[in-house]
Amino acid sequence: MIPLTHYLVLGAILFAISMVGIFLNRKNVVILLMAIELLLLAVNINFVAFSHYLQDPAGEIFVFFILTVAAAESAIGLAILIVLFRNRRSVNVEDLDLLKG
Amino acid sequence: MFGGLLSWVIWLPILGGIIVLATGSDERAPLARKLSLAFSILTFLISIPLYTGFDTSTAAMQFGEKSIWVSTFSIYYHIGIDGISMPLIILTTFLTVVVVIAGWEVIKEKTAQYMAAFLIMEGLMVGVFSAIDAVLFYVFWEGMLIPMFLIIGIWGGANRIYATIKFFLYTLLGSLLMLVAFLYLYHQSGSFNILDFHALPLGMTAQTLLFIAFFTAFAVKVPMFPVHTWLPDAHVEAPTGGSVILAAIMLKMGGYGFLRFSLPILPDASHELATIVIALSLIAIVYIALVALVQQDMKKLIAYSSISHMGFVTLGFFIFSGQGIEGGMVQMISHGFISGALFLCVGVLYDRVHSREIASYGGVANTMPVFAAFMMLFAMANAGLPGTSGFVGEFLVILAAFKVNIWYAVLAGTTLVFGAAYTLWMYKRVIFGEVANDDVAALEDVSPREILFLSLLAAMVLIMGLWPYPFLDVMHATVDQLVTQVNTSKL
Amino acid sequence: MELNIQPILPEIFICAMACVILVLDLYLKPERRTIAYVLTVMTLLVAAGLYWQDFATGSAVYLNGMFIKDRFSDVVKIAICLLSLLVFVYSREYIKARDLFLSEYFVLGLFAVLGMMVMVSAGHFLALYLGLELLSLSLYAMVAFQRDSSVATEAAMKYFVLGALGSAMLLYGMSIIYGLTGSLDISVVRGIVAAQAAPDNVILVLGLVFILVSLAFKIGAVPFHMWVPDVYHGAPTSSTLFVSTAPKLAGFAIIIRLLVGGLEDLHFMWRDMLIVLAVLSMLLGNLIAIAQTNLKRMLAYSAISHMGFMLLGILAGTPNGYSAGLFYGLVYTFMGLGGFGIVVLLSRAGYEADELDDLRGLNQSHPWYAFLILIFMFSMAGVPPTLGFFAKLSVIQAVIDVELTWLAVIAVLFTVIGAFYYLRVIKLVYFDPPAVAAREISATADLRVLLSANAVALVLLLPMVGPIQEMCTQAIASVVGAF
Amino acid sequence: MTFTQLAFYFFATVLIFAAAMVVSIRNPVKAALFLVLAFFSAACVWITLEAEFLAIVLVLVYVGAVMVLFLFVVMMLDINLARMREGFGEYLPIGGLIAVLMVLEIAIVLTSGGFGEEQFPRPEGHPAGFSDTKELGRLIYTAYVYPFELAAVILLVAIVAAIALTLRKRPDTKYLDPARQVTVKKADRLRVVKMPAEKRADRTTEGEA
Amino acid sequence: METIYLLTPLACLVGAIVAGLFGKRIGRTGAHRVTISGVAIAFLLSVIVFVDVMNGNLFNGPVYTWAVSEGTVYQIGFLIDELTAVMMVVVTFVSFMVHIYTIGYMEEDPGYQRFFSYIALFTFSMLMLVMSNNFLQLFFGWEAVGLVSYLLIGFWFKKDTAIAANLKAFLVNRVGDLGFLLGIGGVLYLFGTLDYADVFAAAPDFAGETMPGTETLWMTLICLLLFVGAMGKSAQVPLHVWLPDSMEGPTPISALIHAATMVTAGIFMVARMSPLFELSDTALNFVLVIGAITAFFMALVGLVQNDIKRVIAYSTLSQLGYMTVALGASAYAAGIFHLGTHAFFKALLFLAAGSVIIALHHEQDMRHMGGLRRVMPITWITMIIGTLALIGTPGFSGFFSKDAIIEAVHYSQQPAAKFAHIALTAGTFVTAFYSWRLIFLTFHGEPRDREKFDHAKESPWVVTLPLILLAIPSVIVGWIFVEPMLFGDFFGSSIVVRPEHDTLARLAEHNDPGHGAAWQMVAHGILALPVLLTALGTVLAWIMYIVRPDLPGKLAGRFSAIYKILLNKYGIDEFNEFFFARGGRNIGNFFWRIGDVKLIDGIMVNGTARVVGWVSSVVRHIQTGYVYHYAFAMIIGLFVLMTWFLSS
Repeated sequence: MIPLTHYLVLGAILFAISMVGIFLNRKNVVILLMAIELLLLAVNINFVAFSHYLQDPAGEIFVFFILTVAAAESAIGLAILIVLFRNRRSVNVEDLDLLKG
Repeated sequence: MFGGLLSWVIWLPILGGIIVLATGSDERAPLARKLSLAFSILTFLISIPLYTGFDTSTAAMQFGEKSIWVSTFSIYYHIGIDGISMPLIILTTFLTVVVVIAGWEVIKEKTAQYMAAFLIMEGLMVGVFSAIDAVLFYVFWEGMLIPMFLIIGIWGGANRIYATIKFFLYTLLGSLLMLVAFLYLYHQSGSFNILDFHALPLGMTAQTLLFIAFFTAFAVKVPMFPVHTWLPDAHVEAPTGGSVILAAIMLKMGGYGFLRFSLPILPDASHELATIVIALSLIAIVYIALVALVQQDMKKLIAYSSISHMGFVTLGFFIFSGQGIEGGMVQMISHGFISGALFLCVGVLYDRVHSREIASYGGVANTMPVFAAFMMLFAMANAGLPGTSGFVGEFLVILAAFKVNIWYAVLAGTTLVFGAAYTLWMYKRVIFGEVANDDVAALEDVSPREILFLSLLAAMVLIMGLWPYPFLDVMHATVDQLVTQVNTSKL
Repeated sequence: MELNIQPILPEIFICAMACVILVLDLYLKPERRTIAYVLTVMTLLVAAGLYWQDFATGSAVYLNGMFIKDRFSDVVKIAICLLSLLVFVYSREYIKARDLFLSEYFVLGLFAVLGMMVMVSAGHFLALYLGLELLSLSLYAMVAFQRDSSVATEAAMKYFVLGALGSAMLLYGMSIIYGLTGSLDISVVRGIVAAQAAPDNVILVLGLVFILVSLAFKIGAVPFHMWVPDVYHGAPTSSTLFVSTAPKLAGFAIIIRLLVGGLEDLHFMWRDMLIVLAVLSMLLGNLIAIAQTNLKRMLAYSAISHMGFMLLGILAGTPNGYSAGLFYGLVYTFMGLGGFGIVVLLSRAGYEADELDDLRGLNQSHPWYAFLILIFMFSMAGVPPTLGFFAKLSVIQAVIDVELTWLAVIAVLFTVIGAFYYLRVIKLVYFDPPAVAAREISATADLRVLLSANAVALVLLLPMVGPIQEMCTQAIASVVGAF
Repeated sequence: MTFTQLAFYFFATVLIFAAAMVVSIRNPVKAALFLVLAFFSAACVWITLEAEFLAIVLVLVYVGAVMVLFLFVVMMLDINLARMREGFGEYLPIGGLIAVLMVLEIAIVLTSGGFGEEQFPRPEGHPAGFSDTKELGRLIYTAYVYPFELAAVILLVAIVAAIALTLRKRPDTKYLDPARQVTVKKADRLRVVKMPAEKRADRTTEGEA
Repeated sequence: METIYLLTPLACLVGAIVAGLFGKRIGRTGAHRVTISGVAIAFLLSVIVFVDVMNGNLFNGPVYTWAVSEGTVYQIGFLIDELTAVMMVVVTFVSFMVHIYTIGYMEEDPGYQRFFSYIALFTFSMLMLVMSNNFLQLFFGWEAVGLVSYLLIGFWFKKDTAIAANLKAFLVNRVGDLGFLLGIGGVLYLFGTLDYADVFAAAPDFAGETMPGTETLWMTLICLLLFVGAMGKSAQVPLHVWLPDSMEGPTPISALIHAATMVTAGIFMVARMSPLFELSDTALNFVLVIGAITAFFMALVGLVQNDIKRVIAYSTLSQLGYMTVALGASAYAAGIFHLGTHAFFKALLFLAAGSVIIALHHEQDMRHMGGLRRVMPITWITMIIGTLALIGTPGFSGFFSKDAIIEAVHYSQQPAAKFAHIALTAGTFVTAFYSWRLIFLTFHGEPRDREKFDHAKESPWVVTLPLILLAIPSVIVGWIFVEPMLFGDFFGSSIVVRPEHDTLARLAEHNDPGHGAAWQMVAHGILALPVLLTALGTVLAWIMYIVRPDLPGKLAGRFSAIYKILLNKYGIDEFNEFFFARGGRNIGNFFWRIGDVKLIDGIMVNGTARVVGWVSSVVRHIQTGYVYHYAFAMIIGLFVLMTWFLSS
């Protein structure tokens, strides 16, 4: 059977990929938002896996809420993105450099 | 909380300062001046009973007041005075009166703020000298920096900003380490009472570290070589009143701190590290005197002279004998008068010519003979001439140093030569000679107001020089106890 | 199952009022939008009153362990209400002048407050997470609220991306802890962790690191602070005021809930981590602040260093330390409020007074405001006689109490570095000649009065330090004593 | 290898691949589509964990709603694709290294024993007729009603925020207001202006000059 | 009597204060009246005290307690004994004379009142010094006279040379005072008290006490240190440099302070400390050597000086050397005796020189004088009397005291005595030569500056009267006091001499007691070497300055090297200027510019600030503004924390 750790490692890999994705992605804010969705997905995999192996529905409930929040979050994220685009005519991450130092 | 006499001496000037501040704009400057004078004189008057009612036979704290402040840390509003704090308090209240008079017409901008700063500072300084709770002490100690910071920064000279920030950061660095030391002692003793600190047994390592922390704070304040460089800058840039208070009282806090904290709390570390402190003191006396010799700026010269003179204080303290400590104490009080007076003298000249450069003067005696006479007295006092207060402390300290090591005495004694050299050389270049330029030719002799404050100080300088007995008498009991404490090992 | 909603009545009230305002807005003409503002302020006042009236004596758990009501939560919540209230009062003119005076702004603010309340009372990972998100999402929107501002939207975007990353880390940490303990209830977690706490329990360490990092992110501790300066700087000052004050307390509260309430048995681990974070925060915060020319940005770095100080209290790991941290948090938030309040005060329509040079020579024209700045700056620098000093005193005392004297020494050294830039502000205000001939201050009376009170309180409350600290101690005791 | 295992490893591989593509692909539209793939694979993985309801929700909510939103935004914004991947490779080594190290580290920790098969044996599957949905539904409305309400508030915040941020009245857009159109009166449109007759004298003088 | 003791100095002080503070109000006449009456009272009282002391009424008691520290009581008090009484009379008398003289001398000076105030203050200080019964008060007086000396040398404060000279005088004296103060420190350390009586009583018990870790006797150290003080005040080589320059002050001052009284304070002090000095042979030998060097070599410099006052100043130096040698030879009484006689005749010489100077309208260069005897007969005669006394013409007061010293040294057993004896004997020749040179150049020959000569006239009576009054004791005091002072028990217990040191006693053995010591000395001395050398010097001076006025120039040319050395005063001033004055300034500048400004301020303070600022400006670039860097920082932070805590 599939051991728990395999799920967890899957979650970890996903987590790492999306985290590094935020670092690597320098051109498009939209991809950043997608990476954030992936991050949450990684966490969700962990929760679902634990929930299953613990036979405790609390984990799944948590995932349920995370999904809700993630949806809300992406709504706000995209809203900000649009406002940003209106101001800058660009969604290039490298252009977000007015504030520094 | 505000019932006792001592509390009044602390809070009355602060209250007065706030009232003066409230008079606001410069149109009401005359009112601000009168109020300030009234408050300073009143404070001085109510501080006199501290002397007359002082019991010289005991080393215990007198005029004590105590009430709880922060219960979670057992911080108390706890004040009281003994033989080493009382003279300094009187000195403070006295000099504030002098400073208020001295700033009477000279300060034309933001008079109310200026006067208020001094009054508030007076209260805080008295607070420093009377606090028995370490946190209370610290609050006063640091709080005092603020008015002084502003005084130098607002009414100071051209380079005032550099000077005042340097002054502030220097002192802050020192005092924060002291704060750590307080907290450590609190951790050990469960109390912030300084007297409890005195009785606290401490190991050698702890003592040494604490000593370094305290030393940083006090050495900066005194100031001792090599952390003295803030002083010349601060003095040069400060307005006259600021220089007076700075030299006359704020420096004394370092010395006071040594007596109140380092020696009794850390006797073993004090003994262990005394050689270093003494070495630094002697460096201050000799090195700084030589530096003073070549200054072109009068205030800078007096500032360096202050450092050199304060070297005697620390030297005296770290000899651990009654004579040395009393000598140091007397030196502190006397230096309060003398350095204050000298700064006022420079101020008198500066107000007229707007230069502090020695080279801008020459032959002042021709146009200002009365002033020249006053300045001669103070210059001589600064050179430690017997019969003036400047001599007493140096004399006692040198005698005390001789008992420990003759070379200490020899090096300390060089001040007889160097002190005279830099002071009188300056005097010569400024006062003597032909009238050097039109500015000097146009000088008017001192006004009655200036005569007033100069004579007050001159009287003190002479009285203390000719009869230091009463000054010493009040501190005997306390110093005796202190000597016992510092010579009793805590290990 | 019986639902006892009585203890969460204030929260419900806030939520309901937010909805009311939202609906009301449909029928409000733009020029009468002040009603929304008044309602918001009233809501916060009433909420504070409700907490005050129902002040907890002990610690009780409601709603299946999701909601904790204790002294700590009530103290922090009242503080949050008051802070938010002040924020709205302070920023009224400011947002009016910038066409941000919309009901949505207040609604978002109220929801943020609600989120903080939930965080403060969270007894469950889920509640904590949701509260946090509620707060964060509102804040993202508030930062971006000035839609036509490039910097504000940029700040919001950065805040959003990094905030999401932070949340994800928190969730990841929670998932690990959940897997290990099988529970999301913090008090249950505490019990199980206590049994498993051992230095070689690497899984616990892993979970702890993730949680800690996210908490550090929320309060803006180095190296998870990067969002702070940009957000504080870029956001409209009204939002900066909001972001920089109450959420810090909420952040402190979740640290207490998670690290103290849940993972206190791992103190030996998180202590060292917090030491690293605290030292780095104090170092970088103070250091970089020196180089700033923008007041808001400078205050942002100063906030970072202050959070480092607050962490000192927490990392001590003693009730005394936590209460010192709480005290520090309370004092800091009020100081920070004043600091940004000054920017608001000096700003006018079309003029953002957030460059340090804008302060030049303020004493010449407005000695009283100069004096207020003086108090705020000295208080932030920790110079007595101000509350800021006592805040520093108590956290340093806390670390000395646990024999971390070297840390105390480092802390005071950084204080000296920090003092420099505070002094520079005072220097500009007092010593420099005015930059502009005449300076107008268009602030309304309420702002003037409250800001003055805010400043003066930092000095006049000195005799009250005892009772305030007592209150903090008791608040902490209700958390620590609950186990 | 059972079917479950096969399914898990397959979808896990797809998931990782899709995730990698999301963060690395040049075209954001494709990225969004890969994200859909990732979510779909994840949903499948969850089914192997008997989280059917969540799997369905994931597909419905994400693939159905969120991704559409994403695509919509991506399409709406005018993005210069040519510059999209500049500098990506430059940072790949360090990014990849960090990722690999972190995964290794987490993996070592997680497989160190705490989550081994002894502690966490594969549970028995749910009995037939067990409804994951029902179970979750029951909990959400009872034990988790407080978070549930909070989630509602969060969604409300999202709505408010999204509208407040993006809704704008373009000053340059022209609207028609039918209500005003129908209520219009003649008097509003027409104005009779009396003009004095111009004198020609001026011109004459001008002309003469 | 105690009231009298107190009144004596206070009379002067009151005069000084009144003249000083209210000088403008009371006017010139008022100022000199009040001060002169003060000094006159002091003189009268001193005489009363002297008589009283001669009758055996000694006094030792406190006036008030100055301070108490760590059990040590510091008091201000009076010790009235024979030594004190002599000094009081000498001081008040000379001072009195100078006061009167000043009325004339300073007639036109705008600082008239100030001057009177100063000299009255000086008299007060000097009295306090000599009347002291403890080291502290001694030091008080010591410094106070130094202060007044400083003020008076720089009296004409517009003159650059004057204000340079007074600073120099003060500083050089301060060097001596340093030693003196340390000596006091030693006394207090060793004896635990500063009271003369207690110290002297305990001295023999501590005679063998050595300093820890060395062979040196405490007593030697203390005496040497105290003597350093005396060297400064009494201008002994190498601390003599200030005295010639002090002639920048008005002439009455040169007479009073820099010849008669203050400079002899050192001699007085050592005599007073005789109970201590007697216990250290090392110290006595040191005293001998220093005194002998001063006596001879300073006299040589006097040969080539052209300034009339400077010649007398070098003569003073030389005579002080004589006195010092007397002390070294334990002939304290002879030293004090010479001090007294010297006070009279040297004051006389100075005042006479002053008379010449006013007559020539402040011309001091002898090369511009000559032939003045015709217009200033009184001055001429009194000056000749003074000169005769100075060179030790048998019968004049100077002869007795000086001869006694030379003889005493001759009898001294100290190793250094031989050298001292030679130096002193040779000195008599030089003394005679320069003294007569002065007289000849000034009063004899043809006027070298016609214009000045034509305006010259004899000084008014206020000037000449003191000359006459001083001339009298210059002649007669020797006769009166030689017997009791040198051979009798005049000083009683105030001077202590150990028997093996008692040179005067040995001298007395050679005199036939009972036949009048004075006559015997005259008879004895008239054919002795010193007198012969004096005569030789006189003759030589006569030849060179009256008979062959061209000779000096030729000699100077021939021995130009020696001449230059003498003219440059052995280059000591240059040495001091180079090493101490300039050296001090250079070191000061070095410390200041390198130590304070560069190292401490530049590197440590500002350097720290600059480094912090620099680091800050660099570190702020961590905040790049790029969100991926922020994310990276978080990731790295997470990664590092994770790795660190997982690995530990």
